[in-house]
Amino acid sequence: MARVAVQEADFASGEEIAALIRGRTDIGGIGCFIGTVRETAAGRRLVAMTLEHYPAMTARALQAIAAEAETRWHLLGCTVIHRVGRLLPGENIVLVAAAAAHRQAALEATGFLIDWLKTRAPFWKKEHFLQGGDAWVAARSEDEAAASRWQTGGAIP
Amino acid sequence: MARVAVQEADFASGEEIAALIRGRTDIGGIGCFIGTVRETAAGRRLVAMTLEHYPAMTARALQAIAAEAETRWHLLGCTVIHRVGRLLPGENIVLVAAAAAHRQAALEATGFLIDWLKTRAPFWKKEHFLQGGDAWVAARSEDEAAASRWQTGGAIP
Amino acid sequence: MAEGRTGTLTVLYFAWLRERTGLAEEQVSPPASVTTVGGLIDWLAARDAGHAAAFAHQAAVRCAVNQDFADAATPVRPGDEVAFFPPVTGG
Amino acid sequence: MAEGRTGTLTVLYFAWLRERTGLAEEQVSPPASVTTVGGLIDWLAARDAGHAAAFAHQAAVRCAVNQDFADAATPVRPGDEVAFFPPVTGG
Repeated sequence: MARVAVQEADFASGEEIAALIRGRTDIGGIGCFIGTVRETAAGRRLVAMTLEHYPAMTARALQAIAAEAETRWHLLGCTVIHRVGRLLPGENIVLVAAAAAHRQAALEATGFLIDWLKTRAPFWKKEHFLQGGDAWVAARSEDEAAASRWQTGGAIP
Repeated sequence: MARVAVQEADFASGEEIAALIRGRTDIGGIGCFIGTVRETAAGRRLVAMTLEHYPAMTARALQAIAAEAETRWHLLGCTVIHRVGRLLPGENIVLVAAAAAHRQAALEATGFLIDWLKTRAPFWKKEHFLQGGDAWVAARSEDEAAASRWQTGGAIP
Repeated sequence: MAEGRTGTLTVLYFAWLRERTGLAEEQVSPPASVTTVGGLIDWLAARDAGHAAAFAHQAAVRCAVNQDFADAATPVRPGDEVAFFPPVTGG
Repeated sequence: MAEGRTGTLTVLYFAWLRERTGLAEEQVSPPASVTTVGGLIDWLAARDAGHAAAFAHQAAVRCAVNQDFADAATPVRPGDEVAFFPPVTGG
């Protein structure tokens, strides 16, 4: 069963990775991705970003995404943590991690988790600009394309 | 300039990831892979594994692999740490991490780093079996195939 | 009326749909002729300028019914929780 | 002789090549006719049973000259460090 969390507080990447391995000797590799707030968006400087979500749906969506990864890649552990609220440049936004017997499964599952999360979990980012004003981030067609790679089931190229 | 280390001591994954982000606001994502010792190899239980290397060549080889990743994916940070000596099941063997402005670059570079390390860095594993005896691990053709994906330069599918 | 009470839906708005409607959540009782998400959108958009603005570009609006992604053809029934929001941008 | 001294190569063995030769490192002075890795292997393999065993399956032997991967055609010169080892298995 995956560990899934939505929280305002920061997370400790090392602790999350260590928790996947602790007490186990069947894991050969752990893939991990951590997303962080960039200070510049399309040439404009940010002072902060606000992450809004749909609480009743978010945990379910993340569990579904993690369960799909666990099944497809026979994962031995899976963690998805997403922060919400106001975040400053350089801060952590999201962590996904996948433990498997072999590295290819761990790394593919990691890519899948973040691609699907970006297109299937109900989070919305608002950017607050240094020059004043703010704007909701528009969805990127590249993210849809990245997620669509995983549509056909099974492993990928 | 990448951080490259070959050491007997364990590493702290969280500290390594945090060091890539610390004080920076231009990073959008960090990909990471950690390899660990599995207790079972081809159906035989291990009590330990010994990692031998070629010291005069190892650091150079890892620097070359990291430099290649930094150039291909315009990385904003890169870490490669490989342990040597006697390691027990469940222990860390290797950590590779890549920081980039966007997640695709970070994740692709992470896959590249571990694939190339597995085929181009002078390390050799010996497995020590619970039932007695030991054996050098044979190179896997899958590893060569995985590494050959990156031969043509540029990004991949 | 019993029918009026059972006809109540919870509607949630997120991100710029929340800002345009001025509402995070509302309870609505559309007429019995509203049976799908698409019908609900048309009915909501006719309520006031804020709702009209929120649904002006339906191609940019996504929906969930009872926390599952849905589309214009998805049925809506009394008691459902229907959420409207832009394409997601987390991660 | 000056020529004898400058003709010295350092040869390193790793993993099962180290075990079969019984040596981690040796200084060797092959004849001037040995000018490539391939020539060096043939000369080393003829030295004793351990070396012969180490080089019995040359397809399974990899090489580096002065810490760069090399092959049978790579030149070797006096003063070089030549390492022999199996295909790498780290990571």
